[in-house]
Amino acid sequence: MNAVALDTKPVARVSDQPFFSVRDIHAYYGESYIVQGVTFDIRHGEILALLGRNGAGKTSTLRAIARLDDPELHRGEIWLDGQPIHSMKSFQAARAGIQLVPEDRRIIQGLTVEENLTLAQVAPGRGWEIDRIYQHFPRLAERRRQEGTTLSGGEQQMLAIARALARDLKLLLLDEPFEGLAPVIVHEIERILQEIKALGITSIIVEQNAVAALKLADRAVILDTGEVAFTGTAQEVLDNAQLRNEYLAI
Amino acid sequence: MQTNKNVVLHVADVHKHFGGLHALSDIDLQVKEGETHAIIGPNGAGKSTLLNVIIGRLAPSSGAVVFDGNVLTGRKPHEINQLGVARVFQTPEIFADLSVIQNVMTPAFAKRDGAFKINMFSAVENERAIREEAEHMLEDVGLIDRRETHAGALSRGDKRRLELAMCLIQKPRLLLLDEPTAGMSRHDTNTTIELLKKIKSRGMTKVIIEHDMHVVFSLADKITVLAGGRIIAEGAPDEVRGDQRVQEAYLGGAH
Amino acid sequence: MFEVLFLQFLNGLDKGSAYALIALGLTLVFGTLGVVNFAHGALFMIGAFCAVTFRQLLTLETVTVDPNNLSPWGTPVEIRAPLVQAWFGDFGAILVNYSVPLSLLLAIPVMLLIGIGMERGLIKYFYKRPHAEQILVTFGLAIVLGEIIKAIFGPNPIPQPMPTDLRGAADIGAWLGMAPGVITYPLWRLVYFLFSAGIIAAVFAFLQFTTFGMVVRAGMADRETVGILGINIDRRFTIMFGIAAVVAGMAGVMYTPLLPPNYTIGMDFLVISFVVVVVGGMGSLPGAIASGFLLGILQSFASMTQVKAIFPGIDQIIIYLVAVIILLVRPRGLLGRRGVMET
Amino acid sequence: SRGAWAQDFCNNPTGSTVTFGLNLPLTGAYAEEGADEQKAYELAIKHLNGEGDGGLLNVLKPSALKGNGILGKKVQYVSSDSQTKSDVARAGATRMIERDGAIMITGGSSSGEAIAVQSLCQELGVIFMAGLTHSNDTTGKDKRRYGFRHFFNAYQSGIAIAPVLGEEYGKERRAYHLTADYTWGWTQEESIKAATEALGWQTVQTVRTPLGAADFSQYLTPVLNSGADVLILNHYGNDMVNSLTQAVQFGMRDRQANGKQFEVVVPLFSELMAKGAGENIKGIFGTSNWHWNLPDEGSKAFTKSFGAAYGSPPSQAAHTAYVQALLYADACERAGTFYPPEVIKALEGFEFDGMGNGKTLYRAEDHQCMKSVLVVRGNEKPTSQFDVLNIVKEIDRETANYDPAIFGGELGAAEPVPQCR
Amino acid sequence: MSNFMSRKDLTLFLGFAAVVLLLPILATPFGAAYPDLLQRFMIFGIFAVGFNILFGLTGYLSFGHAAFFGVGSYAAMWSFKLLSLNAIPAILFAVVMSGLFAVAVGYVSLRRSGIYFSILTLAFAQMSYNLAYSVLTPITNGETGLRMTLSDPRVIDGLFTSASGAPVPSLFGMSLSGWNGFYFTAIFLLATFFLSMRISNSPFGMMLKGIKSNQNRMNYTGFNTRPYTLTAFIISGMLAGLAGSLLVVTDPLAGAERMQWTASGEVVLMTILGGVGTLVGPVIGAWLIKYFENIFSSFNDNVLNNFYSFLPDGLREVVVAVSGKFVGEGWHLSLGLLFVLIVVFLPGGIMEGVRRIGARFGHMRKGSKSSARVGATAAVG
Ligand SMILES: Nc1ncnc2c1ncn2[C@@H]1O[C@H](COP(=O)(O)OP(=O)(O)OP(=O)(O)O)[C@@H](O)[C@H]1O
Ligand SMILES: Nc1ncnc2c1ncn2[C@@H]1O[C@H](COP(=O)(O)OP(=O)(O)OP(=O)(O)O)[C@@H](O)[C@H]1O
Ligand SMILES: [Mg+2]
Ligand SMILES: [Mg+2]
Repeated sequence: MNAVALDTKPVARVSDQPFFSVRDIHAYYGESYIVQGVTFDIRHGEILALLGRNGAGKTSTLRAIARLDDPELHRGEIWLDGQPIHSMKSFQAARAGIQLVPEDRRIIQGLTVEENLTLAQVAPGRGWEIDRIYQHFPRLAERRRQEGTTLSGGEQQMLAIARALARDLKLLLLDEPFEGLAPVIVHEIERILQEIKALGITSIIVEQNAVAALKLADRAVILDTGEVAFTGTAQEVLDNAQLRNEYLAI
Repeated sequence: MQTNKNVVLHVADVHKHFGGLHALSDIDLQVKEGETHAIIGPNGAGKSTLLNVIIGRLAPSSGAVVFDGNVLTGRKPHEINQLGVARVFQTPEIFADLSVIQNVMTPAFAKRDGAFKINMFSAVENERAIREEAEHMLEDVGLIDRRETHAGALSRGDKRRLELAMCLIQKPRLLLLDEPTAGMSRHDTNTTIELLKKIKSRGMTKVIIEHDMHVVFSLADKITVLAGGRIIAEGAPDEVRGDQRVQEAYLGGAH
Repeated sequence: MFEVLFLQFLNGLDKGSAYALIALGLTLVFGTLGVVNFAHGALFMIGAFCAVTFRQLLTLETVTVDPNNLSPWGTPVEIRAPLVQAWFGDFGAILVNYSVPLSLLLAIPVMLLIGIGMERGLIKYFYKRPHAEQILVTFGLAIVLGEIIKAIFGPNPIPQPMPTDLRGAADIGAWLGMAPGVITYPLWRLVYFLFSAGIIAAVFAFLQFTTFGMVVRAGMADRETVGILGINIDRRFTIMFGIAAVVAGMAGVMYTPLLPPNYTIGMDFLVISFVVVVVGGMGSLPGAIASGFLLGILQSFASMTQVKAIFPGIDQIIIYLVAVIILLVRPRGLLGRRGVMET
Repeated sequence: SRGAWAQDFCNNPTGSTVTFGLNLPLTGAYAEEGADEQKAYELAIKHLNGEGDGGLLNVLKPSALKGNGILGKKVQYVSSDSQTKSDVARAGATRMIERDGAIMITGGSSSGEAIAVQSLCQELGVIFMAGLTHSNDTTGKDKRRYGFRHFFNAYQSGIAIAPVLGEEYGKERRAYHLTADYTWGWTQEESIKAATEALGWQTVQTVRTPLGAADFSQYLTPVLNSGADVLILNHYGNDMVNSLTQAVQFGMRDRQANGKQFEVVVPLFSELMAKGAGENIKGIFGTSNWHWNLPDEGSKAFTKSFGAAYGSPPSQAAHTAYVQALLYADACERAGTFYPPEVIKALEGFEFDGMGNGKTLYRAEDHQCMKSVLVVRGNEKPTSQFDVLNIVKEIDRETANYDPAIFGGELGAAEPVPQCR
Repeated sequence: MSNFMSRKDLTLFLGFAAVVLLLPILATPFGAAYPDLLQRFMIFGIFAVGFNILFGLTGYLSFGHAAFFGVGSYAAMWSFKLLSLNAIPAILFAVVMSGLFAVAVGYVSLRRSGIYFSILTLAFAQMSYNLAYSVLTPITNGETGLRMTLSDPRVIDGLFTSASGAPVPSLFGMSLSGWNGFYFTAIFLLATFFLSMRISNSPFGMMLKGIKSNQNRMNYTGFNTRPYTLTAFIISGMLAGLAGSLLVVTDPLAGAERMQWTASGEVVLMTILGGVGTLVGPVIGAWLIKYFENIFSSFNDNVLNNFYSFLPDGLREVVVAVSGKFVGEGWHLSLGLLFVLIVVFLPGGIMEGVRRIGARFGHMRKGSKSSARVGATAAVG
């Protein structure tokens, strides 16, 4: 499955030891070499903004972290809270506490809104109860019997996030959570993410709406053609004009 | 304002409901020649549904859609397209198994040869005119260097730009855009805006759904605001921006 | 006339239950997991040969030759003494007598192993592959399995007598208070009918009333996302495949008294079971079962001389004719789900 | 002299060997028949080459065979899998003729195959010695100058079985036919119908069943209340095995109808089919071309050398295959050449004895062997797994005889010999 | 030429033609160099290439193409019986008839897609087969198959000559059995190959690929997809009919089995084995399967004994016994294994395997980033 040997010996957690760290990962779609040695750390409870142009490799990086089949991870290590994610399959990574909210939401066809949520609670590791979710997303409550794929774009986005919250998560990966959302909803989601942050859930957020992302984030990583072009605090990015218009055009 | 211009698209009091849910209620909408008409509104307001009704993907429960004298309701999608209506979908619809350039050439053939033509004995690589046209198109959307890539392998944003190119190459008289810049990098969003402006100058009529206010206000001549399947406001950008209901229903205080 | 119609209806039910049972197994992997499994017939056949093997074990004999007494073809005459009877006496005789139903005990574990082995060893790698390649690999597998059986048991059919108590016909007419001997129907076919009804109900309950069914459906719609949600979908698929194999195998076992099995028996049922599943609608258990019965009953009535007198040869094509009509009237068969193998 | 036509015919053997082409169903439902035929041919070739115990070479009368091959050339064979399909059978035969230089084609397990290959051989100018084929057409409306059949046919089954049925079941019977819906089935139904009606039986109903209809229940139930008291199954191979098995399950054999015991008849079946039907064949009447426990010298000799070689008695398919091979070889010896027209002449009207069915005539008019036919019955208490049939009666050649004209057909010309390459 | 055929295509076509025409020599070491088999190579090559136009390009998997093959055979045979022994009218008649049949079946079946389409085509084929075998016997001569007889009218021939000797198909008097037959069929294979090459490189072909990839998008792009799919269906149906007619031209018998589902399945397997959607693949698949059927099945024990004669007796018996399981009556086994091995080790079929190996070498030369056509998007579904 993956090139890295399984390594189960628990790593003692020192306080300043990063909660989550990606060490020089290289990932391929079949022949094509896409993620070319990405490295970064996140401390517990932080939000990291992962930015970059279209095709920079953001989604691929998230997919690699979530241990999906492709892109295939050929080299590098991924550690979450002392667990060797790099030696897991996607379902194991999920049980270890990684939750990906994929870029096109991936609501499951043929299942109602509610089934989509219960599905998330089948595997061990429950998060929010469904009622609590409905409190936060009344619109989903209204549509609980509707087939998930017939929801409007924004509703689908909410469902996708809700689905992640339904699991007991340590690291939340958000791929363009604001895409296609009305400003009101954007605010709503921002609020939810603030809450999540308050709950001390560590997150990585990929977003084209860099301003919104950087408002939330503590730190930022900018990717360019599969490599890290910049690592630093969110503030540094906002301050560094040259950086902004080179990679973000803002 | 271009009030003197004649109406090309008329959505004549359309209703659409799914079971109990009223996705659209008495929508009456007129789009004028050469105008860029933006439809905004909260998620689930019914915007995509409206486009689906116009393009013939969904049949309205009542009411009709008239495009420049022709009733569109009840027509097949390909007929509607042949009348000169093209659409960019909210989730990109492309030919995942074809190369990027082929993706753009295909619609060009539809434009040139019509809905059905058996031309077996000309080789694609010798269709110079169409190929060059397609390449220009790809330059405009900035995908030229991915010409030969297998379209399924594009990133999300690139797929959007590809789909945009596929519609533009047909030079439709009416172009329907469902969130064309969603997920596009700011940089590409700006180029897309420029591109759409350029087309506007060529007099193409556009209906555009967008959540990105920056895009909306830099393109739209007229804005219709949907909420809960009804039109709650309509007018020039400034009027709409001012409108109280729009503020809370949609913009939510910001901007 | 009435009794004729009634008998044909019984035949319909009986045939229907046979089709439904075979289709049930197929629809688990084909309708639900979306694997075009041409090896399903082979599974049915292996089941049948579990019954054969079981009986052959029970009827093992000690062979002693008597050299000074030659058979007409010159080989010494063989004196055979059955073992099981020798050891268990009457009980042994009972075992032999009930070998067919008893061989279910052998078939279930064997089929489970074969099913799981097949899935883990081969099919697993083909979920994501184009259907074309699934066809090729499963068809190849079917041939190989058939040839192996042929190598072991030879190409000739091997009769499997049913338990003596279940031979002969039940006088259903008498039960319903008609004149005796008017409506009689073979006991074993009734047994078969009840048996399949039982299995169908069991599988049905398992998939409809547990989350398992939902999870598998979800997994088929989008394996990746189900994985993201922490579910080990591969294991579920394996289990599905195991169940399918067991169902197919049991159908095979119970069918042997009606149809002496040989290594081609699987292929004979393959086409029909595909038709049944698709007419029922992809991904729908109830659909598969309904269409099984529908086709069975129609086939029975179409075979009546009165009907054939009007439409010559109708019984040759009825199944396919009905299939065409249904698929034209209902785009996804009787109860098909949207988007399952429609492209 | 005969040297004149030295080169100008298909696959004229020039070397020290001559090749037979065996066209056998090695796969599919008839694979066991095929295997049995192949054994028989291998045995025959051994014997022709003077190896083994000589088998029937010693008993064939008259015989020109010398046990040194044919015309001094060692016999060898090539084989092909006919899959019991006409197309494939023809492809195989063509290969053996075009590529492997077969001088003669033989084998097969269905009339469809036999007729298809026989007409091919006519076109290519190669002699075809049919194996197992029972349809009247093979030597009737589809007969060919280059094709010869030793096996008996449906018409003779009828002639043979009718009197026995008359004795056993009486003249007051009402018969119900289930017939495989293709040419062979029809000819058999026709023949048996004619023969039984001549006895005074009535035919209640004749129903056509699809080939390979695994489950016959829907055809069997109407029999129960049809007023018939005999069920005649014109099925072969697995169709027969299944329909008989299921008929018995429907209680056909332990019911009364019209105050008589209900009976089932299977006009043609082989040992292999009998094995497949197991219990259910017991007491069932049918006909056979030959059976290993015939008392005559030829049958004994053949059974012995076959058993010695393969440890089991030969089936009727094996027997007919073996005999056909010998008869061809003998004809070549007598003709003194492999030149087909001469060999045909030698076979036509050839009368011989010692091959198991008493005095036998290869009839010139239709290339059908005229010989005795067996009426057999499923053995009630078999002593071994091979002992499934008992011979009830041997119908002699005169009785089994019929006028070749009744089936029409044309043999066509032997010359000019078509050139196969 | 070049205005509608690129240099690359030209070389491919010439290469293919060379191989086909040299088969009588190239096939010798494999024991396949005799007219009948090579004729079948050509005929089933045509069948598979035609099938690939529907399945490979348009993505519609028909499970009933044998029906068109059969119709072609019967039609040609009737033309031999009623009109003339000349092959040309027979072939034309066959192609027209199977074309008409394809219009009917295609028009109905193409209302559905995916597996539903497959089963519809299967149903039509099975009906044709069952009826041809039984009640249609007056037309098809059922089990025994349709053949020519001396007594057939043959009106056209009657005008010129009086028939003498066994009737055999001919081309204006030239016999078409043996090697003539091979070259005759070879010409048709080359023509078919050329056609399919043209189609897949033409805009029309691109539309078909578009339909395969995303039919929905095609509609919103302004294409009326139905006529496209129907055209593809008819073309492949007619080619199947052509193949069927050629089979009776070279081997004048039309049997019903060639319409059975197994025959439909065979052409599907041929195409997949060689590589769906590739140009040469289907031909290779067809050749491979026919080779197994005709040659592997012919290796009986004495052939093997000669083959292994160099081995010491004891060992030879063992070797013969073992390899005997895979040839002769065991040839099915090796065919089954072949299927499994090919699809496990050469995903995408033989041609795809060849392509990959080619790509591998390409890499070694320029180890740069290449965008191989892989990825979830393409694979899922
Ligand atoms: N399935 C695939 N097969 C091959 N290449 C792929 C595949 N998916 C993505 N790629 C390539 O990988 C590169 C990175 O893609 P990715 O989706 O990670 O970019 P991204 O940063 O998410 O862009 P966007 O902001 O548009 O979503 C792109 O060049 C894309 O073409
Ligand atoms: N097929 C359907 N069945 C039932 N309800 C539907 C269906 N399609 C859409 N809806 C409902 O209709 C409403 C309008 O959906 P629509 O997709 O038009 O919203 P939208 O304005 O495009 O939102 P967004 O901006 O998020 O895309 C939504 O509440 C959605 O749930
Ligand atoms: Mg992305
Ligand atoms: Mg929308």
